[in-house]
Amino acid sequence: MTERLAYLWPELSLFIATCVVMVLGLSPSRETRRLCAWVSAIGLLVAAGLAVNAPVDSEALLPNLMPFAKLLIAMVGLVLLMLLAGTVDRDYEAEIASGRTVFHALRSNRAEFYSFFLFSLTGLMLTASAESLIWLFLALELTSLPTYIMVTISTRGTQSQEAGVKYFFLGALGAAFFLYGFALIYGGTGATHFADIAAVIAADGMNPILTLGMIIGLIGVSFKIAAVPMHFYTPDVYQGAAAPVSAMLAFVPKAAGFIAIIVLCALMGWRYGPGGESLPEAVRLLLWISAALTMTVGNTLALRQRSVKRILAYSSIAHSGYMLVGVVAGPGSDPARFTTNGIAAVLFYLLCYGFMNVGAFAVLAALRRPDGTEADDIDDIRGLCHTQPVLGWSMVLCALSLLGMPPLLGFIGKFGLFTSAISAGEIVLVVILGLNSAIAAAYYLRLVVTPYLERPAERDAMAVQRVAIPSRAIVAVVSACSVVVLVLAAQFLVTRSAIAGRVIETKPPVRAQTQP
Amino acid sequence: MNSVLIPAAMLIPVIFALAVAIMPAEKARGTALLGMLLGAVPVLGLLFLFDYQNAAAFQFAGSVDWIPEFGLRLSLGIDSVALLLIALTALLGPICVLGSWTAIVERQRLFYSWLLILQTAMLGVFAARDLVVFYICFEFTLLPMFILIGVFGSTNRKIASIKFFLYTFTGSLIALAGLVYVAWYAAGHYGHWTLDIGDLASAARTMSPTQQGWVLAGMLAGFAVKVPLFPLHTWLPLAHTEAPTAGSVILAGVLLKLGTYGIYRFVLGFVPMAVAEHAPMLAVLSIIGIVYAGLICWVQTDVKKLIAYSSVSHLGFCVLGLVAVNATGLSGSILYMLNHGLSTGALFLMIGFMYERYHTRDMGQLGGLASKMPVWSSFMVFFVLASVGLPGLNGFVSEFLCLIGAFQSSSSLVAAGHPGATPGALGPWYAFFAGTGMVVAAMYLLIMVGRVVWGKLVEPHEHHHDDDGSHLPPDLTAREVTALIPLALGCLVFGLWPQPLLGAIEAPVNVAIRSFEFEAPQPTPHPEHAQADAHVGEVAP
Amino acid sequence: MLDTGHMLLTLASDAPAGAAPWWVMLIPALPMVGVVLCTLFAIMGVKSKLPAFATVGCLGLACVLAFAMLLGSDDAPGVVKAWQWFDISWGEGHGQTFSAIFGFYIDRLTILWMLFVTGLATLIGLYASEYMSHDQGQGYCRFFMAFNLFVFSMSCLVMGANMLMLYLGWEGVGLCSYLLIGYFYKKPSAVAAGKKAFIVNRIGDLGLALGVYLTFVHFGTIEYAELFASDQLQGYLTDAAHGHFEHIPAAAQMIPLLLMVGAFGKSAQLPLYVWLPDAMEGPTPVSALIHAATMVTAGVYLVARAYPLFQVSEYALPAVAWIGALTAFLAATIGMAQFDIKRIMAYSTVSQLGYMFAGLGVMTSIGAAAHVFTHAFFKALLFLCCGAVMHGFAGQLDLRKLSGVAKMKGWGIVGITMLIGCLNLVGFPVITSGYWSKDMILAEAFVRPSTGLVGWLLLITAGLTAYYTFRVFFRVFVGPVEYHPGEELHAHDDHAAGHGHSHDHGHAGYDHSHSPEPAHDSAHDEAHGHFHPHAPGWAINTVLVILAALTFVAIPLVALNHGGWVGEMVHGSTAHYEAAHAGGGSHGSVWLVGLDPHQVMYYISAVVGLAGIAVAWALHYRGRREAAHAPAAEAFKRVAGPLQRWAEHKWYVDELYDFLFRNPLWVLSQVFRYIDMLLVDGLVNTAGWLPSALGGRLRRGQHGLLQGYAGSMAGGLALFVVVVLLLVSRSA
Amino acid sequence: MLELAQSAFPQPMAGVTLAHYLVLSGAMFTLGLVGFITRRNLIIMFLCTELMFQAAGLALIAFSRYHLNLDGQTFVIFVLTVAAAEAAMALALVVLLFRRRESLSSEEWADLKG
Repeated sequence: MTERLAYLWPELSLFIATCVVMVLGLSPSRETRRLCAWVSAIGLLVAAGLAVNAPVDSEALLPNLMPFAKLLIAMVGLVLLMLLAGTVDRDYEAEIASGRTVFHALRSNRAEFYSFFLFSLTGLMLTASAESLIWLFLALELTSLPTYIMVTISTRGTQSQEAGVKYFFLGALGAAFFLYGFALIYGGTGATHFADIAAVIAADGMNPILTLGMIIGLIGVSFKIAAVPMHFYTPDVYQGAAAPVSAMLAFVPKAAGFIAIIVLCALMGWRYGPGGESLPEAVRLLLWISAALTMTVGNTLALRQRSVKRILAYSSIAHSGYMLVGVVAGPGSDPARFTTNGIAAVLFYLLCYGFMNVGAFAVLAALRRPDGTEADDIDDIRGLCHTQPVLGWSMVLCALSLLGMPPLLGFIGKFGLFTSAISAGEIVLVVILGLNSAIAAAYYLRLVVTPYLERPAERDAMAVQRVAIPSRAIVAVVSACSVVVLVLAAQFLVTRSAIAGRVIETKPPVRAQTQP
Repeated sequence: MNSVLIPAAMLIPVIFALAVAIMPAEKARGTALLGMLLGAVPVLGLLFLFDYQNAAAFQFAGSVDWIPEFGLRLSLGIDSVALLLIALTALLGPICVLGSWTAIVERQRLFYSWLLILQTAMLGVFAARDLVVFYICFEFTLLPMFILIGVFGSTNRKIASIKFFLYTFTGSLIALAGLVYVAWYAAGHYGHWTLDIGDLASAARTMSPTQQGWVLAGMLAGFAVKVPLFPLHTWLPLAHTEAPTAGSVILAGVLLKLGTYGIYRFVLGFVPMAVAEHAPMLAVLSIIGIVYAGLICWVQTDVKKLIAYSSVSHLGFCVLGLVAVNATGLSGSILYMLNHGLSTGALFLMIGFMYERYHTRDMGQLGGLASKMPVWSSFMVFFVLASVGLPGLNGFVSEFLCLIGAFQSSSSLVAAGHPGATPGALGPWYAFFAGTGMVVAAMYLLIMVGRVVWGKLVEPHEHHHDDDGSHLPPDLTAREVTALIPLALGCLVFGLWPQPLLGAIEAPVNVAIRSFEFEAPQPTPHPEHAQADAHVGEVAP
Repeated sequence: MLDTGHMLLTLASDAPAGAAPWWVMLIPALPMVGVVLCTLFAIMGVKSKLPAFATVGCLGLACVLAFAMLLGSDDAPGVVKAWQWFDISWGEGHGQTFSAIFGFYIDRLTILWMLFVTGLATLIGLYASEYMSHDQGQGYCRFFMAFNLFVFSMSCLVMGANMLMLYLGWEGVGLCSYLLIGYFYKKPSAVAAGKKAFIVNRIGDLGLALGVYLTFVHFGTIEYAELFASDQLQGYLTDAAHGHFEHIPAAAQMIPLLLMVGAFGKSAQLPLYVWLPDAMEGPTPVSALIHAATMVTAGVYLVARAYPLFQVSEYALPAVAWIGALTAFLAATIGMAQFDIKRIMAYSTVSQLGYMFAGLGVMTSIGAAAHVFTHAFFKALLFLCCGAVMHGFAGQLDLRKLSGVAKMKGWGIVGITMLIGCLNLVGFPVITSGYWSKDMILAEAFVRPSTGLVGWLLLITAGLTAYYTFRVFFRVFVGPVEYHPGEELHAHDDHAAGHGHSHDHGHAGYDHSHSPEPAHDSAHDEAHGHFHPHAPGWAINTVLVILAALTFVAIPLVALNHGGWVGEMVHGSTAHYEAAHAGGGSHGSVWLVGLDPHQVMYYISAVVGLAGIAVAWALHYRGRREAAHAPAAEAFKRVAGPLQRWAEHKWYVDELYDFLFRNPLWVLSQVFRYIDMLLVDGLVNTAGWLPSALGGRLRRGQHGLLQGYAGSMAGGLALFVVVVLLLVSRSA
Repeated sequence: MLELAQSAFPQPMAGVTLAHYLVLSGAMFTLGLVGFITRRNLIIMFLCTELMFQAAGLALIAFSRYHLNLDGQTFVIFVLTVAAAEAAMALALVVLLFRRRESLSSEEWADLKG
């Protein structure tokens, strides 16, 4: 069993960093406390390094998922870390520095904030490593629970607390759903280990309890990816939380959710239906309807928003819908090939989405109104390309990429979804995806037009300023550059995704026909 | 060595766009003009070095792997059809800069840099040998045009630009689905993914008629919007009326041709059986467009809107020639793309010059400009006549060929032993009904000329030359005339001597029509794709 | 048509076309040089008569070349190619190449036409140099540029080596017609007339274009040289000669019907004649050259050129005959009731064109060509005379307001030449060329039994023609001297200003009547000076005299030996249908009042013509003198009553067309416009609005209440489970 | 649910069948859900989620017994742990919220919407 530990070195490294950060944060020395962020970064870097060298788990359903997912998580985690820096305790530390107050360990939140972030990433990585239902459940909860706290303490305003309470309670409800689903899956198969479950399903096929469990479990996990019908919390929470936390929420739980969904689907395998290449009909229908509705609901709701964070929240819902298309499509007949492998397309899209979405939130995070509140209204970014060219252009590029404007990264991602879904014969879904991209263009264009083409408001008291945290602007720029630069490296990323998205088909054990 | 010409033609505008963006605003237009002219130099090289004996082959080809996983290569190369359209694009570029010289006063850097980027994107569409490279450029043209309309347009610019963007974007996303379907099919055919247009075409032709029909529908959703084919045309008048002059020129001159080029290259090239089957429907739509839009022109009061609707009408001829799928029709259509670019582009330029002076396009407020602007009026009449399709000018050549193409294209005439007929599903009646468009075109364009150019001088009430700030003389300046002369020469020369063009495109046209020489539509699909058939069958009514 | 079996139907152009000398290309090239020169003059701002002289020089040279062509011609047609215009090939076989050269096909018909086209153009150019002199400067350049362009286009039309060249010229002359009719572009009526001409012609052009398409599709070529020599066509002709029309494919029989539509448009025949009278808004030289002598005969040329094609159709030629005759009659009736002398001439042109078509229709292409030839001279002469009057009297054209012009000083030549022109138009026996050419048509019309009524119609028309022609002459040129200058100053404004005259007083009652009647205010007169009708100068007079002389020169050319020289010219061309039988005139079965029509018609038409003149004399010369204020017209009104009023309003044909075509189409356009705005665009906008509306509706779900969200989630879960299970169980 | 369970597992357990457990579990889950939706007090709402968790736990144990393996029971242990962690967080959150608004009604927190 200990050799299994080798797969968990990245998680362990993060965990160790977490513990260190938590302790460091209690130090009365300002310099020591400052190390929190650096230690977190080192932890992530180490995790990334370990993830690259992680062995391939040949027994898992997705044997090559772990290295890819963990590396991705660590890289995006680093970016998020830079973004999260300075979110909490900024004023408190400033007061301490100016001598107006003294440090009190109970009063300080910073260390908790970083360590919760690392916890959450640990949970996310563990999701990718999960090999049983119990593990999956725990990993998902580990991913989510810290984020509830992070949302709540991310700002000192009541909005964050409202977001926190909604997120927590609805999250608990969602967890109850998928837990019950998991229980039924266990009931249907008599196993919690994925390999066992897959073997049972491969041998005996689906049964009603199992189907029901899968449906409830998938819908429950949909909470993490904010898919219909579990999407309601998303805009409120994203708007209430501080922009860096929103950025994290749009990536971390979503990644966890998608990995969980992919794993759950992989348990059944894409070998049903007339072509023998789709999920069991009930599950396929569920995901199909969910994908179509999620895209549509997200995009249409985003149309009439003024709050940029809400727009991005709804866009986050819509993007989940796009990615679900890849899940419906499945790994295809030749999983090694990116073009037909929907799972690979989802993983790649997750990567694209991570960068472009973080970039958009980073622009908001790097701005503040003169009264200290966050920039959120669409008017706040009016003419941003003229007042803050770097941030403005980052916003424009990220919005264009989210829009799917060729040749930016978002387009490549969407193209992968197109090819895989068409390969799987899901042409109607592709058309819905296309139409939804067009609807989405309407509001993404606002995010392009407002900063770039419109004149900045007259220099008045409401003009936004850049916050004094350079790392946030750097994140914005890095993300914006990555949506351009990664296009050139697309071949590398695409082949990695294809490898990671390889799903092993479980062969039913050879045995005599004992069924009555 | 020669393969650097196309990348050079595409890169020079981009480089200059960046230069324009960082230069002082007052130098923007000069730099942009220089960029356009320098960008035209490699195109001249293409024109001279092109091997016209071998015009159907893709020349100056070069490619770099980009995403081999998709079979995606940055692959460029042109046959003579693409060459001519590239030449048109390169010609219109500097003219647009000249035409905007004084019209664009504010935010010049923004304007000219996007104009240059647009140039690159358009060249890319025609030069692409890879499906996705084509699509990227095809889609990317939307953004510059969106900005040109949305920032530099007139009063309703926002609605117009958004409508333009969303309408065409929606269509092309559905087209992408169709194109990807073809790519997937071809992957099954070859055993590996390829996005090379030539490979895709030969694979796609083995699809079953049902598959071809659906692919046709998908691709048309993108290309027919762009053309625009009735009833998908309503974005165009709005976009044209609101766009700045250069935007209109490019829009009419090149962007609409992306649609017809797409139909030529992809619809005809990929799904000939479906085209053969649905040609009557497409032809009827084009004819409705010709007559319907023509009649609408008649009752317009806004000159620019009138010309915009006339584009809808004219492009109907172009599509009609395409679906005639014979040598005359295709040649006519390809020439139509060029000729419409020259003459309608010029008309928009003319109207722009007028608008700059009078700040109105309402025929009720303008009239008899011949007595005040004789040079302008002469050019206007000239280009209107080119647009009407007067023999001896370019419009005639293409219109005539499209019509005779439609006339010939009748299998029943072939069966009746008429030597000049070609296999096809159209026939004399199509030519007749489309031909009424010639009459209608004469009607609305001459009425427009009659009101704007001839008659008693009428100027807008608030028009005072002293305080309009533009400091333009009443009649055209040397700069404006310089912009018009190449277009006028093109109209005249290609009207009297189209044979060089016809000769140049003969080979690709013959290759294109050869793909229509199938026996009967084969009902049995490719064995590997029985499953695909099943999927398509599901959605089929 | 049944007795045509014995006719020998072969073509002179059976032999493969040879090569024409290269210099015939100069004939169209020279006017093009003129175009370029005039454009340059316009750019340079030349304000002298230089454009006119350049034009006359170019055209004169072209005319000389046309004569050279005549002298150098032999029987075989020749082709000369300037460059390849179209060449699209999709196979090796016959008909699998659509090819058209930019080149010229020279046979005798071409030469005949080119002779009078270039000749008249030169003369009228000379005339115009004076006539248009008030407008020297840009307008002058513009005029001569279009004038040259017209001659170029006409040359292409006539000399073109294929139907596409014909089409090029066809629309080219239409363009020039448009530009020249609308020459006075500040005058709304002129602009409208130009527009009308172009648009109506376009309808005809559509027919022509379709005819060209069908020709290509059916015969596989549109080059005359190949077409007329093709075995296919020869075979049809043989069938047609034996009356076996059922052996000829319907497509081949359709071709002439389509070409005919084009011809009717250009040559102002029913139902497309309506543009020609309006076209008189143009300067008179234009009316003379384009709308009387040359362009409007293009339709006749087309039919003559494509005569073999017309013969293979059972119905084409009879249709041509009927349309021609009806047009001739209708236009003559309208012409009788008009007051504007130029318009009368215009209707007369329409009427005479009807004769020509009737002539073609009854298979006397020689007669038709001869009539084209003579008509070109005398009608140009008539128009130029009218123009001289108009020029001299400030645009006055109302025959009620002019009288005794011939008696005025300096107007003698105009009077005499006018008389010659009128006599020609009437067909005054023996001494006029019009008599001879018209006779051929009339006689042949009676020869064709199947078109017998056509002959009677034409005969009646001949009488009407005589009446209205001399109505003009007796009214305007003889009788007491009296005139009211015109109010239309377009032709005169610069000139008037130059002489210190000003007619621009803005009140319509301004009256320069110099009649004995004390009908005007002398103080008024003193204040504004006297109006001096200015007599034509040397250029105009010279041209008039030459043209008058030419009408006499034409007599032997058309009269001798059944068609004379013109007959020979036609004989050696594609239009030589009559070659086999015209000489004999031996259609034994056909008789008119017991005599051979060819013989008796000389007398009948003379009598009819003279009778018409007599009526005109009685009503408009004698009758006018007896009662000063047109009691004759009153008398006529009593007799004719509403008929006359209807005729004066041109039988309300324009109104009818407006009612039948233009107005419904306009309403339709408006309907389309609103459909486009509301329905088509409305659907698009709805599609765009839909997501937004959906989003608005869905926003109600985002009410911010925790319980609500939880309820929705739970409900959604339940719904999903139920829906999915239902769908699965249904499909299972 | 009963029929569903029996159809899947025709073999009855002694006396009390799996179906009974499942019905109970389902009822508990539904009760929790209904309570969550209908009650306004945040603490009660949280307790309702606990009820739902325990319903799942009950099902797990029943299945565990049915399948005669211990996986389900192991799962329950972890579920309890997570539930405890959630409870800690919930209480902390509730305290924080109460300090802000002096109320535990969930309806107090509806500023973010649209």
